[in-house]
Amino acid sequence: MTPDLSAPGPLAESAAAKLSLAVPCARLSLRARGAAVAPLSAALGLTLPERIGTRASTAAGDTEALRLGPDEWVLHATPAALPGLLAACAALSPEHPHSAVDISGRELTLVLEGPRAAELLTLGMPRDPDSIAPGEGRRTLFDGVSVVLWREADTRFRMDIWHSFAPHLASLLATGCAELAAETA
Amino acid sequence: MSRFRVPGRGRVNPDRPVTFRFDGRPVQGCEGDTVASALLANGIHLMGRSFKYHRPRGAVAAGSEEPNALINTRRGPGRAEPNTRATMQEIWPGLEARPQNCWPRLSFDLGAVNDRAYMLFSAGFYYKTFMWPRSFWDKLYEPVIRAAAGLGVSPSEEDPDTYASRYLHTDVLVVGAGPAGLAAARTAAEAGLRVVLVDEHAEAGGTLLSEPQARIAGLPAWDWLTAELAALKALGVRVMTRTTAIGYYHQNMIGLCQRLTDHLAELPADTPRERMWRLRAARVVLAQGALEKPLVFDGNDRPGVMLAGAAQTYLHRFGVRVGDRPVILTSHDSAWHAAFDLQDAGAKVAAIVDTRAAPPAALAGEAQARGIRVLAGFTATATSGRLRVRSVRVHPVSAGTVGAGEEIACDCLLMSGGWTPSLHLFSHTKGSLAWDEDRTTFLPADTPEDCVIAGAGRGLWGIAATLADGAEKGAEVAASLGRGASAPALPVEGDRTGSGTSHTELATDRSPSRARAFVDFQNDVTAKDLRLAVREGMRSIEHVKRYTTNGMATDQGKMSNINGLNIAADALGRAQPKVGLTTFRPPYTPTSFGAFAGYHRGGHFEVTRRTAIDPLAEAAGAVFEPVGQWRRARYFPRPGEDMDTAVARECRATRTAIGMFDASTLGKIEVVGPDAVEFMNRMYTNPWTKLQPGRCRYGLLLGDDGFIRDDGVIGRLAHDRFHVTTTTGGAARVLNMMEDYLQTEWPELDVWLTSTTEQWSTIALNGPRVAELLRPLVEGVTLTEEAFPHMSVAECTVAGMPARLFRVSFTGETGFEVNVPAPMGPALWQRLAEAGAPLGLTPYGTEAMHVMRAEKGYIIVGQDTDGTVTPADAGLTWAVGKAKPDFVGKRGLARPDLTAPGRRQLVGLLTEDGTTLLEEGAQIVLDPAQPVPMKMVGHVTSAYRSEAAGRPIALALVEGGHGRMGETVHIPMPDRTIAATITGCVFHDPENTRLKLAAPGGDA
Amino acid sequence: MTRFNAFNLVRHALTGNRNWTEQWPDAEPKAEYDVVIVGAGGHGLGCAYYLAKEHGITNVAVIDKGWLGGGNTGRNTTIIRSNYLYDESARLFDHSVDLWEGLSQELNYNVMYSRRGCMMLAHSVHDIQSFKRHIHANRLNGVDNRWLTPQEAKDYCPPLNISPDARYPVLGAALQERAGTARHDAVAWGYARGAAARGVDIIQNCPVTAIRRGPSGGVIGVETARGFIRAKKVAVSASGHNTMVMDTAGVRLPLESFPLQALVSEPVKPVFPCVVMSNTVHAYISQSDKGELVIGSGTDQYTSYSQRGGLPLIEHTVAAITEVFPIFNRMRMLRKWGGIVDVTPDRSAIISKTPVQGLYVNCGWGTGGFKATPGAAHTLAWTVAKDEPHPINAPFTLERFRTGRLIDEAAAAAVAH
Amino acid sequence: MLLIHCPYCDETLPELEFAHAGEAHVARPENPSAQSDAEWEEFLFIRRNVKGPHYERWRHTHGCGRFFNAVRDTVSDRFLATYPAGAPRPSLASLTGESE
Repeated sequence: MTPDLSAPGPLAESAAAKLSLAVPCARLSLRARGAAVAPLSAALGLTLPERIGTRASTAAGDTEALRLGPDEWVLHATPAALPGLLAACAALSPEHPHSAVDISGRELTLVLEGPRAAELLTLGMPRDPDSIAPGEGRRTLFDGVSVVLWREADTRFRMDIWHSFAPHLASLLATGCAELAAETA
Repeated sequence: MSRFRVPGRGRVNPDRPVTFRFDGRPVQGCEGDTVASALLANGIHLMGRSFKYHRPRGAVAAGSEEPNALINTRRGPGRAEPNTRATMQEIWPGLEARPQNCWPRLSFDLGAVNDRAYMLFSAGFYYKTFMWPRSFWDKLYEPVIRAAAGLGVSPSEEDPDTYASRYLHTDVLVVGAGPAGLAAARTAAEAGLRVVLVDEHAEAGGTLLSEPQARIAGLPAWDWLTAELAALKALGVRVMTRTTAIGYYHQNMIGLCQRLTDHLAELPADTPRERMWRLRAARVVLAQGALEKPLVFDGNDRPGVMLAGAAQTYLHRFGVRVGDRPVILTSHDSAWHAAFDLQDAGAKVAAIVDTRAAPPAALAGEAQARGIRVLAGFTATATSGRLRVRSVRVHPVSAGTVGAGEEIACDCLLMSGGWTPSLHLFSHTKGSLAWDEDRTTFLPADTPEDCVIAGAGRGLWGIAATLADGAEKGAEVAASLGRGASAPALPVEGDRTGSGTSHTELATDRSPSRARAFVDFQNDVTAKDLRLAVREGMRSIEHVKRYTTNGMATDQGKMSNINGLNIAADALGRAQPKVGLTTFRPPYTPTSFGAFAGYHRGGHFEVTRRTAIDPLAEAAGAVFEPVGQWRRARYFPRPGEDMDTAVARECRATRTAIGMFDASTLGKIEVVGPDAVEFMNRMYTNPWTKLQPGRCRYGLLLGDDGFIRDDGVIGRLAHDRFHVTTTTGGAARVLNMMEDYLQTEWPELDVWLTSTTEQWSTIALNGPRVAELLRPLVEGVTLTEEAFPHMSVAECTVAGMPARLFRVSFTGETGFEVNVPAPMGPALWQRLAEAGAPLGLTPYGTEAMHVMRAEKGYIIVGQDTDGTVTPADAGLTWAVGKAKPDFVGKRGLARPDLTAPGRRQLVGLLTEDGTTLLEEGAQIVLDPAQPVPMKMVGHVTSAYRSEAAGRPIALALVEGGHGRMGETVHIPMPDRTIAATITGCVFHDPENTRLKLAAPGGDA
Repeated sequence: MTRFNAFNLVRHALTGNRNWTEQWPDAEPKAEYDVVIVGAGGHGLGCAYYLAKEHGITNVAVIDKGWLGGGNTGRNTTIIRSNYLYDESARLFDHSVDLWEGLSQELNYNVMYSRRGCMMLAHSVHDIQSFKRHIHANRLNGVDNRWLTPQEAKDYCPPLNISPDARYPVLGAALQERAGTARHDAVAWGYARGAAARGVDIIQNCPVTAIRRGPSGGVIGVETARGFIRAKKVAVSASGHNTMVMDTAGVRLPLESFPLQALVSEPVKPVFPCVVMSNTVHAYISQSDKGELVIGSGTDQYTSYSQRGGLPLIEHTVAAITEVFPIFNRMRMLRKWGGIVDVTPDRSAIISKTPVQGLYVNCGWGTGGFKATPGAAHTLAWTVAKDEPHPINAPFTLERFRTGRLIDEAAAAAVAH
Repeated sequence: MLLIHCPYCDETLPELEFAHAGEAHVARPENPSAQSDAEWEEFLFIRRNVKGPHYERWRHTHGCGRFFNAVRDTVSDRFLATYPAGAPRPSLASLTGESE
């Protein structure tokens, strides 16, 4: 049961959970530390969050940053916003050392939602889904693969996956949608 | 109604008869029965045969500790499994249960001839014989031994069922849903904690299911149980039945195997057969209860000889009277109640034989009131009956002397040697045990895990005591998690507490060496086997276990360990705690492989990574090969082509027109930051400082031991930005290694690493007409030799797509690699294919890539190197920046043996007949006439048929190879020896003229 | 020592097996020995046996902190093979196989050496190249090993799945017919009995707490839980615990100790005729005389002496087995256990003199020590007796880690031992 | 499966997110070329292989990506402490609560 990931839209759905492929977005890996962080925040128009796992958005809402590590953020943005973000970063070099790398092509995002979406994650995620509060996110593991998980709400998650791993994970998640539904039935 | 079913008893549903097959015949039971209870209801005790002596056996227990009643269960094609416990398998209409380890049939088994010669098959007999003549072991003895061993028959078909796994996090896990577990779960849940309660049986309740006479908090036990389960549900407790805690792993991780369909007649959709839960609990309460010990005496293994507690369970839980004329043989009070209950259920108890001289008067009084004969201070020395016990021989014992025997007729013999806590899971934690002299058993002591034991598992007895202890432990656990909890005492009426004594073998008047007193039923280990082991110098309990196989049967010693220990300790003349218990190992009960594998089967066994372009290759009929986690197109056969033909065509097209290759799997790392060049200087052997933005260089990566780890072309995009490529298989490893050095050794460097392997689809275009193809498609770079020479990189657009264009070649032809954002890869591939078609563009796979790179002498790390090759060995000294003060591997390279003469060096090899293709891996010698073992001087690392060279070519690592140019070496093959000449590594266009870019409009 | 044979078996059976005697006495330590061997596993006991039998050195004690054979000797998957790539390894392991073949008769103890053949599965082009390199090198070294097509592999081992659609299809296999398995405990017991009969003291439950060196720097004995024992020579063969023991003599080793897990299924009738190893999917399997499928797992990622090991690794190993042998999916795991293996950087062992006069070490066997038991014991005894290495173990020095002359089986072939 | 506290994420997480990375505090020498063969051997290969509290490195591979240090008892496999790379090694006495 390998879902077709060629176009955005629903992939699997049951009474327990629904799985869909999100519309593509622009993605940026941003790395910096110390004194460079504040200027980057200013340039990007959002306050780069301080605690690993927390998020911040621009006022316009077209860009959102999630802190993944002590010197690492991932930014999701509308495709239109990306050139501006890259340019804003580039303008800060070399005075404010950092690394901004476009990774828009690297990943896709699956959306997991529904009453048992959190439980769906337990098919492959060793950590406790409840340790990620709504509005937060983490890089973690799903079925042996590194993913970035964004918890949008109690019952809604986004999962960023490198392309080549996506069919494998989507297939397990689709299996899980059906299995969870059969379990409640 | 079956003959032994007791109306009004049990929790089975007599209105729902269920028919299944056993030993080829239909058997009727009720919904709620196990195979064992249904067979017993029909008076069938003979259920299996033992391992070594093939002795007839019946169920001795009623739970997962059953060693004897093992059956093959099946549900149509592919769904069969050996060694299923008849005591745990629930029946459903159509279930087929077959006996095992017998031929021609269960009731007449020729293998039982072993039983006649039992004296020969004493413990360890096989170590002492079967040695002569030597060749007979392989041909005769071992095959015979093997055929006799084993129990059931392995499945022979693929399993059509699915399996699942989950992670689960909770505050408290309670293992065992008997009174202690129920009370612990209730208390913890009321304190507001997340609680999971698991039980291996189909129903929660544990011992309560076998003790309906009790009243708890004023309610009959079963009503209280119903109410309690409802209360737990209301509190949000997750109660999981048919769920076995199989293993206790580090830091309160417990493996739970939940059986979902084996009890169902119809398999529901989307439902796995079993699910493995990897549960992590802040605290664990082990409330697994206690196991009843058999008594050890001659003939204690006949069908119909059973644990008294099991008989109670069959009566109360399943409504089955295990016999009409039972004899009770016990050293513990608990078995007396079995006698009473069976008598009340219509059996005629022939006698209660208690080994104790003075059992409690109250019990004796009750027996008297029921008219049951009591023999106190007696022993049993033998039983009779071939397929079912017919009588037991009992004797008074006074002052150690066994008096005259009496044969008592019976149709079942219910024994109890007392109870011992179930220590298995606790033992998995590496917890220590403390010897309890009163109970003659080990009790749990300290454990490194956050775990408590409640109830009978720590030696408590009776419903009131275990309920109270469970509640107390629940409160204790809650308190340790910062929650207050109250543990109300529940009044219990009709409770059955008791005590007993422990024995080694029961006293006998027969020669002990003739007694067949079984300790491990399944493995046919007798008490005298244990004593023989000790006599032969096996002093450690582990030696005794391994020498006799006591405790190594599929019940994992649940029935045999403590009796075995008591007997071994007695034989050794040492106290039990000085002898110690063998370690219990996971899983708690045998657990199907499928449950461990979970989802990881077939196509989902491991991830198969595919590039964005992969579907196009598949559509083009490519043949793929696995490379690490990836699958890559190996060649693109046209109808009728084999690999050699296809590869030759792909090479020819590339060398004469254009070849197109999906190189997306190459690892890519973006190295960015002001210190990027310094970092590159430290990591790679090459110097990077002078590499200008827009230029590329071949980079070589060593380990600090000096050996080659990886290589790849590296482009400098900007002063502070490098586009590093790695081998396909090395991508993750190289990035991890770089991060390690950066974070740990050089944290001061302002540089960051980002994996961009999957950011880009990478299409390699090689061939004399490639410029013709690309010039119309590329914007932002002028594709001339001057403006964009070999080893250049630029950011531009290709076919309107944003691209990083590299001028590199791994074939020796004019070459480009176009990187576009991964999702655009397929569009670019198609566009190039269309635009290139008139120019002769041909897709090629990894095999043609390998041929063409070998023709140019380019190495493949991992094929031409193997982790013991230095840059000098590989002829790559030019890539080592000798002037640099340091780089990873520089010091390693200076070690004596890495600079010593005679190292194996990479050279070319041409077979002297000009036609023979060498085999990769073939070994090279200088003197083909020498005898075996030969002195080998190297091996062939790569070998291909080469049209470009006009003959087969090969690369090889040869001792001192660089100094042997032109010499002849020999490759001895099984059928002949091949002579080859050592050459340089470049077989095609040594002057690199073909790398040049044809001028626009010029001839290709 | 009562000879073990069918005649005596019958004779003792007729007397109720009451007259068998101890296979080895439980010795009290003497004040002094010519040689003290630390570690009563197969290697240590075998060394004592060969010291007594072949070198006439019988004033020997083998001392163990626990019971004999209780370390990796009793915790492995009993695979025996010698199809190693490098000449040095092939010679050492083939020497071992030579000794295995006659070991039951040599020791008058049936160690059940079962010549079942060992098949190593190739799942990729890289595997094919690597295994062919092994096969050719083995052939020229006189070591049996040959290539099988997938169908030939299936004919040799019928449960094998050779579907080309498998996630890791079987592309062929390297078969060493001379390889096999043996009964692990019997090896330790057989050597113990043979050594004891020749005068060797076997001292169990006596931890060695330190190696003592004299004023000249050479070894003078060992400190134990039962006091100081003087010794002219000390050989250390304590597998997972080698580092601690050698530390006390001031000799630091290039070792790390990892947990290694293995498991068995419930016993079934003969279904699996050989040994199969797959390094790509990380699994190896055989069937014991008792009928259990014996399955080896890999090492956990962290160093440890806990002998526990994690669930994920077992899940992976079992998944790998059912991937290659799908018919076993409904078989059940009976028991899994853990050992501690000491691993060198090049995954080859060290059988060597040390910088300390009179101190010898046998270590670093990683996951492959059982198969080497007779060969390691035999060459270690030679090294101890003559104070110089046997030609076969001469390359397995401590010094190679300094000079870089490694015997890198792992790097060379990506083959787990 | 162990539970590991990542000092950067300040979360205690399952071992599967982490990769073991060998003994800690084995610093690469400042000037490797000045090292003797024996010193270089020591750096490359000689390890303490402690039975008991062991200073070691882990990487939170499937998390924040950082290498960090830990003290783990190799007998019980329990972590006594984890701390960022570059931080000084905590004394055993402070971790085990024993005075030396």
